Amino acid sequence: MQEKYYGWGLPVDVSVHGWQVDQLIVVVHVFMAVLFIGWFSFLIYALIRFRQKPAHQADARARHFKLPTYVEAGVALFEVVLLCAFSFPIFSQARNEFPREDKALKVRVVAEQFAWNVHYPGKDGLFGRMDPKLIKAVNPLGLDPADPAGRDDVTTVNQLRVPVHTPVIVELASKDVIHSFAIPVMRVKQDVIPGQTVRSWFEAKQTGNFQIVCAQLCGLGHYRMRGFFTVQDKDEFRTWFDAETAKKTGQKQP
Amino acid sequence: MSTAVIPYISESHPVTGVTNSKLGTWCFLASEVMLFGGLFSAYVLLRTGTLEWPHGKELLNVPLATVNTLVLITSSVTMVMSWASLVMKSLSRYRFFMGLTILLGLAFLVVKAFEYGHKFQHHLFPSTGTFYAVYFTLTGLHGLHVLGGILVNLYFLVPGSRLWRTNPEQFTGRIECAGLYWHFVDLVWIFLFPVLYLL
Amino acid sequence: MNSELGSTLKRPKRPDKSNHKMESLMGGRRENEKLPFWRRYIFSQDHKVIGIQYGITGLCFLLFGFTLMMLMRWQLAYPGKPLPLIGQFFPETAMISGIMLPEFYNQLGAMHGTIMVFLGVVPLAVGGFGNYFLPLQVGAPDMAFPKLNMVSYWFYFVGGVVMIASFFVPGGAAQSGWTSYPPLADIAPTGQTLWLVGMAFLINSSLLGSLNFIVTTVQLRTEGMSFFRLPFFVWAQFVTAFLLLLAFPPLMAAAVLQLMDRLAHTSFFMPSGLVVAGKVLEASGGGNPLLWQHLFWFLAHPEVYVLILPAMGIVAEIITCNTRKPIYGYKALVYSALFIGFMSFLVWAHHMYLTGMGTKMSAFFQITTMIISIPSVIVLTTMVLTLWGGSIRFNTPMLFAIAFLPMFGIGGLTGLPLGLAAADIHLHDTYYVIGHFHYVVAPGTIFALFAGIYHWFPKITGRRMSETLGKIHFWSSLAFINGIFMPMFLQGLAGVSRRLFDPTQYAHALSTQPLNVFISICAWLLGLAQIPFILNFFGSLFWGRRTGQNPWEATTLEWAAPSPPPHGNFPKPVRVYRGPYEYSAPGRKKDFWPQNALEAD
Amino acid sequence: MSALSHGGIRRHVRSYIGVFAALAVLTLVTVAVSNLRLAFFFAIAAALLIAVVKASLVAGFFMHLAFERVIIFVLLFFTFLFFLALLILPALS
Repeated sequence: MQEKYYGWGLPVDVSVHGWQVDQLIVVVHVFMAVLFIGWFSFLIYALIRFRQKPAHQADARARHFKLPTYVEAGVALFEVVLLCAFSFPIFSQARNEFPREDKALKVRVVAEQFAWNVHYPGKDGLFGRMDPKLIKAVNPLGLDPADPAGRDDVTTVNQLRVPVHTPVIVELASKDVIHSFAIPVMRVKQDVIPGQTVRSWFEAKQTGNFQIVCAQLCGLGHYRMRGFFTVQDKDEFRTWFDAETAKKTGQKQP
Repeated sequence: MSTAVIPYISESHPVTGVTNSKLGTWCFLASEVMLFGGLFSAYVLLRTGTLEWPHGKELLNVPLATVNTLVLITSSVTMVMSWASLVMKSLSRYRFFMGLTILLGLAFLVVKAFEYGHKFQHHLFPSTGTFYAVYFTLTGLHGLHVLGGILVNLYFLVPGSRLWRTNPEQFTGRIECAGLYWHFVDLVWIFLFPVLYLL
Repeated sequence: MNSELGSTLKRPKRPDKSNHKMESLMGGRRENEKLPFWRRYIFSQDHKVIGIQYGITGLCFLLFGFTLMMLMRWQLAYPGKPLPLIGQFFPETAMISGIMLPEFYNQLGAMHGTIMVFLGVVPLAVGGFGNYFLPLQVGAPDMAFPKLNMVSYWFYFVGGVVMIASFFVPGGAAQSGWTSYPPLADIAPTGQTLWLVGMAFLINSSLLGSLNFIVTTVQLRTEGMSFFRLPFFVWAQFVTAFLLLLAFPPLMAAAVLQLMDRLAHTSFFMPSGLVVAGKVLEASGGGNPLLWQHLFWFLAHPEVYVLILPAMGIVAEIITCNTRKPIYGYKALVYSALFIGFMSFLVWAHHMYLTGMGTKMSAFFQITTMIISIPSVIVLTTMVLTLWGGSIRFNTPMLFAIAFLPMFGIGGLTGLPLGLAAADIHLHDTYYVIGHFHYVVAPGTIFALFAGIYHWFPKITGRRMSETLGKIHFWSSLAFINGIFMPMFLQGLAGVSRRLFDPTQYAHALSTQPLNVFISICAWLLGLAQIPFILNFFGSLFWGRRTGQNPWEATTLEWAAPSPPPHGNFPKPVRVYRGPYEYSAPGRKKDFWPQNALEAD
Repeated sequence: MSALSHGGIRRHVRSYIGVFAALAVLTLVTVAVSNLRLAFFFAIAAALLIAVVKASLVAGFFMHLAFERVIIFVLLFFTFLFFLALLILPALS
């Protein structure tokens, strides 16, 4: 089941907006291939034709070539196209154009040395207050029990479940060092700097089990900081979420 | 020490118009500008990053620092006077002004030491807050540069001046370069003083 | 070692016009022989001896950095399996009965980067070739400040010793990557402090060195050597010296700040409220980790141009010499190098697109990154057009120089997707980045340095290196080096992130594991391929064929001095009459016209 | 510079005393300005302006930049440009 997702090139694209990043990567690589093959074949031809032959002397009169200056201008022009037509719009979409709050699922992910703490706001849609001093093994996020908003919050470790075809807004924070929240199949990557919270967003278009990667060296356990990213149908997700809320609120009423 | 004969040590290059040591000193000062540029960039980033940044006036002794600034400016003047007296071919006046420069530099360091001691007594260390960390690091590194300048000047005061008898031109050039460095150190303090103490 | 003064010194006939006096030049040389051994070879002030010291130490560190990489490749190819043969010799803190520990892998990774960049390639390219050949090609008797030059080598040497010593302190060497991002670097064990102290020495060594290069190039050019008659190698070293002079000090400032963080418990880079391993960190907080990234990359991007510019200089020399034809577009090449030097200060934040930077700032840095790709294209194109109409000799230095062109081409082109922020989202910190910069540095700069060694070995020692061993070394290194770095692009596209101790933990990395095994085998074979070079290098010192003053029939000034040049370089002061690359000038018997040859001969 | 005529150096020495007085006065001025409790932006602008004036006095007369050759200015121009880039760009992002 894993094989068809991953191979030696780009992994499967599960994100609704992932095709834009893939398209840019493909366009750039075609541009690079055309440039390299043209330029490399010219090099080989020049090497073969002007190799040292008896009774042949190099001629110092430098023939002025028109073509290279055109090629260089063409390269510069195409780079402008790459910037304005592809990179600026895609990057600003990823960084600025967040989906509407009411239509999206809000999640908070707090990275720590070698695990992802996932924190759902629960029915009331409000995240409970967090306090570093309250952090204990059993309460990795340091949720304040006194805060009513936090009572119905669902927290999991390394398990990010999202419904399909629903935009998800992820609020990222780190407890200790710099991590990087990355989901290769969703074409999402965002450095998580301690001391700041940063938001990222994505929308899945296909169900399945995928993985969250830590893309920034964060210590000796960096390689095993793997999170599971599960995309489920809407109703399947709701039943899971209700069960978790019941488990959480159930504990509250004695 | 045998070195192949290197031209333009004491007479300036016909085209560029500067001697080797002057161009070398200005390159070194350019790298020092970038060093303090890095530190000032750290100050700007840290200050714009936090909301509450204490005003220097409340935490630091401004009158004492003002006196210190005047001390350093005076040492700059005596430094350039020591060079001018060499141009006027009088070694004794050079020694007088160079000695004065060294004393003023030491005075500056003594005032700094007093300031640091005063802070340490009140348990204000670099680790107490970002403002103090920036204050101690910037003024500390500047202080080390002042100390380095004093050591170079001390060398030129006594052992270095033997060169005056054999090659006065080269010795004057060396004092000019030591002067360039000293004025640069004063220039850094001219920016450090308002940034840390007054804003 | 080998600078005995065979040539008899005739007293020059014409009276000395230039202002340095002949007698003291002769006196300088006789005086140099009377120096004790340690003053003539250890604490020498002769730019040639210092160049050789830099070169040999740089090559040793390159080999040491290479072995670190070969250890890493074992762990990446066969994670968790004990290292055969030498595995049991490692201490418990590194390997438990041959099985590598993650912290030791991180140490290898961080020190491989640091040693190869700061202790291997830059000292070899700038300290070795620059120190030896810049004064010769400029026609100067020595560097402008010989004592400063000596101090710069010994600062570098101390920095190197401190870096090696950091392996043996408790907790091991620096292990937060060669970039040492805080807060991870702030809470790392004591090896990180030694890394910072070592870096401080290396920074000051490069600073003193670059000062010398600038003053020598500007002030000590011989008569007739105008700026636009300088060989392109001198231009490349000149621009590199400016990059070193102005870009290194901010990293010195950052190292001071991180040392304060680690030793005086300030928190320049430590934000408030950090919780490490369950305990709240008692640092005062208020710091910003991005401050280090800005200061570090402000240096590190000019640093990568410091790595490539001398290589371009060496390749330009060798290509023109072996095509027997003037360089195509000398002025365009020089202006491109100057423009690269200028722009390299304004592109650094393209390493930081994903740190939460706004779209306006990332747009600015994307534009400057695209702009800086243009001069590199111009440099490559002019060098290829130099081949047109030439009479190309395929000796070993020329093979390495020609191979530099396509390899640096791949390195440069693969920088494009990384420079575009949108594509960088997927490719940031993956093996695509590793492939990109290694293509620029390994088959790029290091091949150019090999070319430089083969090309100038006759000038340094008076003997030639063997062509057959050279060609074996070339073709095997070219094959294996591409075997290592080409598959990395596939891994990068698959999203495999860098610095992973055990890639098989991730599904998308597991699918590329066969590539890892192939890469590792190529890496070890590349290690074997260096043996012919090492034998050739040391063997030719004693058994290489003796050569005269100008075996390659080149035109630049270093070939006007005897091989090896004596102290003070030129027996008679040289005067320059023409540009650096007057090959195959029409109507002349010989197909090369040295810069210092009089009009007649 | 060191080949100045005797008269020339006399003029220089007089200018040094003048510059010294100006620097002392400006130091007192900048302290006085800081006590005026100006709005934050004006306080910074005033302090930096005075500091720049003092710096150019020191650089111009004591370091003889006013009489220096063009090569030093080329070096300082690029250094100042990169100094500004390093000072401003990190804070903007």
